[in-house]
Amino acid sequence: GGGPGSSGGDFTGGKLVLAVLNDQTGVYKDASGPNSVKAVKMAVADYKKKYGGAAVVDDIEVTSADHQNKPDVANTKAQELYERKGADVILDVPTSSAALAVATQAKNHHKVFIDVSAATTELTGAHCNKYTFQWAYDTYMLANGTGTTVTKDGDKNWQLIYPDYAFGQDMTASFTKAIKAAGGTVQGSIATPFPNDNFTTFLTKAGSTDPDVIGTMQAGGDLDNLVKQYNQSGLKEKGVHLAVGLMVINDIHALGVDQVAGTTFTDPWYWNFDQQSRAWADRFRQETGIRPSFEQAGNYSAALQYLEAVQSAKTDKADAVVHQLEGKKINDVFLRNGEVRAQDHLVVHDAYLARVKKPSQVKEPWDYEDIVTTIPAAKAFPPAGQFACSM
Amino acid sequence: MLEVTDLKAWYGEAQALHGVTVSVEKGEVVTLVGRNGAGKTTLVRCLIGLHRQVSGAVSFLGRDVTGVPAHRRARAGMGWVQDDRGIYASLSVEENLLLPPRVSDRAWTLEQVYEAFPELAVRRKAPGTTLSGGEQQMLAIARVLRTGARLLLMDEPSEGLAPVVVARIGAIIAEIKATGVGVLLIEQNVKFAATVADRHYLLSQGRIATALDNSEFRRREGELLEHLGI
Amino acid sequence: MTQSVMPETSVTEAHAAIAGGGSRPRWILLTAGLVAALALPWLVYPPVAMDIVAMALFAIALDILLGYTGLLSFGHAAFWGGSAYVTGLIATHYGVPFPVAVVGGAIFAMVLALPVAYLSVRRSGIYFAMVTLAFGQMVYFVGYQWSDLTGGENGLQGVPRHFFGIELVETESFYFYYAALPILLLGMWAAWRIVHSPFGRVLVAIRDNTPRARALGYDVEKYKVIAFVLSAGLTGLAGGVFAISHGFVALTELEWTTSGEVVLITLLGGIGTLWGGILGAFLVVLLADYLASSSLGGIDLITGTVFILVVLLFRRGIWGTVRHQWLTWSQRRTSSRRTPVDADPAGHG
Amino acid sequence: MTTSGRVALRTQALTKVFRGFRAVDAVDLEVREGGVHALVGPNGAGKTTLFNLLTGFVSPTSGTITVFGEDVTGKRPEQVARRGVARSFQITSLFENLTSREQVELALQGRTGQGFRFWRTEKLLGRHRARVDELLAEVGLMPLADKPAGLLAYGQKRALELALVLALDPRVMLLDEPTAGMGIEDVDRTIELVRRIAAGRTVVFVDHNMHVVGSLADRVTVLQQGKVLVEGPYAEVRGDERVITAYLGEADHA
Amino acid sequence: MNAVLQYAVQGLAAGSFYALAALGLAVIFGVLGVVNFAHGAFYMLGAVATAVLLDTLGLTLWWSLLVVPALMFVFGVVVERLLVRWLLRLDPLYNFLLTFGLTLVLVELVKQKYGVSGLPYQPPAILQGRVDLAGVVLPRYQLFVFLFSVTICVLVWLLMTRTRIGMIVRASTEKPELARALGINVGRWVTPVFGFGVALAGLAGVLAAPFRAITADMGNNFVIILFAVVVIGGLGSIVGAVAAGFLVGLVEAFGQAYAPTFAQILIFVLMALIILVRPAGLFGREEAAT
Ligand SMILES: Nc1ncnc2c1ncn2[C@@H]1O[C@H](COP(=O)(O)OP(=O)(O)OP(=O)(O)O)[C@@H](O)[C@H]1O
Ligand SMILES: Nc1ncnc2c1ncn2[C@@H]1O[C@H](COP(=O)(O)OP(=O)(O)OP(=O)(O)O)[C@@H](O)[C@H]1O
Ligand SMILES: [Mg+2]
Ligand SMILES: [Mg+2]
Repeated sequence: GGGPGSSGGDFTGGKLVLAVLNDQTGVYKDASGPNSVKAVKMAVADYKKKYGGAAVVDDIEVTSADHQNKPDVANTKAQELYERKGADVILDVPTSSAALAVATQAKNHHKVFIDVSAATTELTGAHCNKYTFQWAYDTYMLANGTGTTVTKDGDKNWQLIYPDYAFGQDMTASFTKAIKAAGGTVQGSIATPFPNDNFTTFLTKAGSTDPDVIGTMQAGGDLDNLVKQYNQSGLKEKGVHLAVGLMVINDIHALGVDQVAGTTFTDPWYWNFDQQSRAWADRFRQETGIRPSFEQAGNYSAALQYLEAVQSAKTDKADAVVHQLEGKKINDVFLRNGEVRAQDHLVVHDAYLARVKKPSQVKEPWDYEDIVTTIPAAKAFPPAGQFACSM
Repeated sequence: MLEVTDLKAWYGEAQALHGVTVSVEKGEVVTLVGRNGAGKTTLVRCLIGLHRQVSGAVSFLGRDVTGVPAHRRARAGMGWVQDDRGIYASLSVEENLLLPPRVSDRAWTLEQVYEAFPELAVRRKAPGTTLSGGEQQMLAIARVLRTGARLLLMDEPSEGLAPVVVARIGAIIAEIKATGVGVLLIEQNVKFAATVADRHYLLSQGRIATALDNSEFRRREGELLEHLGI
Repeated sequence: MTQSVMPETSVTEAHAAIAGGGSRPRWILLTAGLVAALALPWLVYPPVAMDIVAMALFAIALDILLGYTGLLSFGHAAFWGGSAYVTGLIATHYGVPFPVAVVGGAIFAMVLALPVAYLSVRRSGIYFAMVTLAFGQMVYFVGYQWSDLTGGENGLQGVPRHFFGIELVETESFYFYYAALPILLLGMWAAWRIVHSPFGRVLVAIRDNTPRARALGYDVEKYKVIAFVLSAGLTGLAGGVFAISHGFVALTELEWTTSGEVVLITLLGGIGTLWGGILGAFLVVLLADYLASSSLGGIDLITGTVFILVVLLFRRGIWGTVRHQWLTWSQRRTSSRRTPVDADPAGHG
Repeated sequence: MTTSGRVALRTQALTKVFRGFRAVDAVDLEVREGGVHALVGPNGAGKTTLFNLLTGFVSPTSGTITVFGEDVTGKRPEQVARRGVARSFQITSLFENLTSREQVELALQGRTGQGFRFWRTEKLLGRHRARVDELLAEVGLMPLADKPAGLLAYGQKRALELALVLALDPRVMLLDEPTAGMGIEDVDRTIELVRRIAAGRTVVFVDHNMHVVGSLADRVTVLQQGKVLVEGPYAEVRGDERVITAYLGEADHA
Repeated sequence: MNAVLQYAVQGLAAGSFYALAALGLAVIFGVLGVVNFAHGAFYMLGAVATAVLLDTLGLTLWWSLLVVPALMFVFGVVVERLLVRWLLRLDPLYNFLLTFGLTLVLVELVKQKYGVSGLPYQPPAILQGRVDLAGVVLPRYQLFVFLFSVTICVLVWLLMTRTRIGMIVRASTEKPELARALGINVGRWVTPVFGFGVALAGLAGVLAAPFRAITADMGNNFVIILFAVVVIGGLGSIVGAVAAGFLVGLVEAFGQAYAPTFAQILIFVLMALIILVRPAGLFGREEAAT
């Protein structure tokens, strides 16, 4: 069906198009990639099941594109998705540079963009705009959770090692703030090249001041390198702990639990947190064969809530949908105590301080995390206005 | 020991040899003379098995070797002295000499080589191509003697050599000829050819123009020179 | 001795490649090419069309070095990306019409190329490729570290497209295409001019036999440096337009994969053909675009396979193959008309 | 041959050591303007190396080289070439993909600085046409003018080498074995040619063919193991006992 | 002082990877004239194979040090037979481009098979921890890597310069036609040499498995540094490759220690300097003009 007037809605081309733009081949392929597309399809199915004949639109298309982690490709693809493929919303978009480029396109085209996998605070700060939302997490949240909790637990003296680019610098700034606020000290912060496969020198340097803990902002393969070299450096035996700024479940899987057992980090979502999450994770496994990452769950949530907003707005017109989303309080499988903050379009929700299990505690594949504390939504994210967003 | 029948060779569409028939007997030195571009080098490359666009038959020591790959022909006893010498830059002089496998017990020892070419003994550790042009020529000749080949195919071995050395090469050719080795010698230097060879083929535009024995060759030297020059 | 990268082509053909002249087929081709360039944004998505033409000029610029000077630069991303950043910065901070910014970027690329060229031309052949690769990487790291200026990982966002206040050009990619096309066509013409100039002749001579060129009194290094800088300038022109077209500049423009991609384009089109770059760019950009929206995945798998297949089976590239067929055909035609007397290759006349 | 009083080429204590091996050892050479000077000597005596030194292809370990009084020690090949010193190569060295005509054009252009004009059309080169034809005719290559050098026979390539050297209109010509690998007829023609072009120029050449040396040279330097063994007029040198034992041998006095 | 010594050891350990891999690169170049862009990918495959073998067959590091190079040798032989060999007669740039394409394919295949996040690896306990050497506390594994790679480098050098095999191999590369005419079956040697070079890259990969992230992309940057290494050392020089490998490791370590922002650029600056003063590299032969 579709077309203006039919089923009382107002949809361009008579249909609603959800586009997932992400990395289908590169470093983010495992954490988001093709399985995020499947998660979005699950959301569409759930929406249709829930509303049945009452749905304001029944022709819903899910399309996807690979940005290969190249921002220029993301840029062209976003344009094409909005202009040619009739996309009403673009979802996911890992890699900060790509996400920022897509945000600009969303602004220019007056179409919705819900970012799930990029962490930069610029999306809801300096580069925020009316059509862009940040759904899952940001660097502030990662740093703040871990920095505060670990310091309070007694590791007061920190050394920070961070990759010398925007993400790492953001993280380090946020960590430093959080640590100081919790009564700890940062003895030094060491910038490293990126990518880098040799951290031995940096670890030696960091260890030279006898800190309680070394905080690393490395991600992905670099994190993997650093952890291995940390384990061999003998720092562990000396009692210097390791805290990690950003770790996704795939990283733990890649390193092997034994390499990172006991490490604490902040997680926006964990599949085995409670019954609700687990039930959804079971469904997800039926679709894909593996357990979901927080990005994949985030995409499900973003797509589902977007559809809900469309249902209320009865149109795919971006301004109406945005209006529905702004200020909305949400509870779903991903967002607990969630709220789409109207001021900057950051979606705040509960976050979790996780600790990697010991190999002996692992009961099933992907059963890697103990959730130590829940950080309430209000504390987990930066207060509104922290990053100077004006829409 | 070498029978070549109706050999034709091409470079792409251009034919370089138009049915060449030659033979070399044991202990015989045969020269191939002809002006530049007549096809002498091409013929020799066909014989050693490096030029593949050919038709005709080559038999060596009574066996048909048409289609046999180059390294097997070499092992069967053909030795080649390349016209541009073919010295290895990445090997020292001595390594250049040690490189080829021995194919018969006629093979020269290193001592014999150094005795015949003291120039090489002095430079034995030097990288091959740092030798002078003429020294490289000596090395190329010495290298093939090291194998003990039964048939030598020498492409202008006297080119660029000092007259004394040319004379020495002549003596060496005479010496190995006496041990039953056959030599097919490409020569521009007609005087030299006349002093060492038993028979001569005159190659012209890819064809054998004349076959002469040495006495006739000497007699008609002037006429030949003229022919070669035309 | 020769560092020619066209060992497959016969001497006659290599010679035909450098012979200039204005025969009739060339004019027909030029007209056809121009029509195709004008029609392109009607046929493919305009931003993609822009990418095609920009990459085409990039490949042509590379071919000046690769095909005509015998130098494989594996670090041309430095000039492409370098110019993209400078163009972007000029456009952002000075609000000048974009062609001015693009020219600024191209000049920067040439300035940047000068020291790189000065050092790299001390080596030739495969060494040159490695040295340029390393320098390209160095520029990448600078772009990466200097994030105050370049935006580092995030890239340079929000590059404006000023064009004398003509709104259509500034917002619609379709009209922007026609505004930017002349710059790129001019670049291609310049490449053609360079190759078919006395200077181009010397380049070929240097490619074929460097010591001999020296003995004739040519300052080989100087020629190589100039060729390098000119090539970088044209590359910069293309990179600048690319930056404006996209409205932002990403660090990937400086990565070695970009250098590799343009080599692939040149190779696919045909090394030493100049125009082959256009065909190569057309195919590669469209293929990448197609793969990005298809659910096939594995762009690198396909790119890599194309690379391997072209190198193994299809070294002349598309344009080179067409030209080869053409030459073989026309040669056969002329030689059948000739008298057999001419056919003796060794004859001193 | 007219030799004026001026010294065209002079080396003083010129030495080249390759990893401890003295290829050229304290050579003092003096070539007068207008002279035809032959350099002979056993293989490996250092003749080509001396040429390489004189033309800047190899830089000397010690010693000096002057061309018409100007010190060119350590200058690069193109710089030496632009001072009027042209060389041919012992091993043929041409631009395989260019025609004979184009190569000669290129050589002629070398002196004009046109080479840097990347904005002009190559038709510019047409202005050398007359001179090109003249040079090609001189070496007998006119009929093959439009054939790429890669397709020429060896002898023809050698002739083209000479044409290239001539095109530079050099004051000093260094010819490394100009007749190597040539048939008798070609050798004689080349002798004629060199004699003709030598008029008003200074020529230094290397050749193992005593016939060539005898017909052309008015002075001969014999090198041995990098050192000058004898120097003098041809007739004098060929009679020298040391030269006979070291180089000529008893067999061949052609 | 202590710190300086530590950095030095760390630099030498990092250099060990470069030295081993660059050695393979140099051998392949020396013999086939091929600059193998896929060397980084082969290094990656070595590490991936090590992880996979531990995971599936339980092969420990010690076994992997033997088995993986053998497997990589076979793989190299296949690559040479199938691809590289057809281009050997041509300009080396073609093989450079071929191996570039091959890199893209290999990396992508590994990504598709094993994902992008990397593979876990558990090194043997004996190599864990630290040793005290005259007051300097050093990670055991780094010491092991250093000693192991020095040993291999010396053995390879002896093989190439002191044995008949080395001689034949060098001759076959330089003038294959002539070598055949001298009675050497050239085709028989080229393939194993390529395999050998690949095995060396694979060996570096094995050593990297306990020490570095095992991801499909781990060779991408590595190979670029390798190129800088061989330019510095002089391409085709075996000694040069090894020496420059360790040198670059040291420069990297001290750069990271004292000028972290410039650590990566430093290597390329070093390379630029070398090109300026010694274009042929530290141990390279000057290209003679004839
Ligand atoms: N690679 C090649 N491609 C095409 N033609 C060739 C090739 N090599 C040689 N020819 C041609 O084949 C013919 C014979 O050449 P070849 O080298 O056998 O002559 P040659 O008698 O050895 O001459 P020279 O005395 O100069 O060495 C010549 O006309 C030459 O032009
Ligand atoms: N690049 C180099 N490196 C090392 N040694 C060299 C180099 N070039 C030449 N030599 C050595 O210098 C000596 C002189 O060589 P050169 O080529 O000058 O001799 P030549 O007199 O021209 O001999 P020919 O008449 O045989 O050509 C030789 O012994 C040679 O080995
Ligand atoms: Mg010949
Ligand atoms: Mg010489």
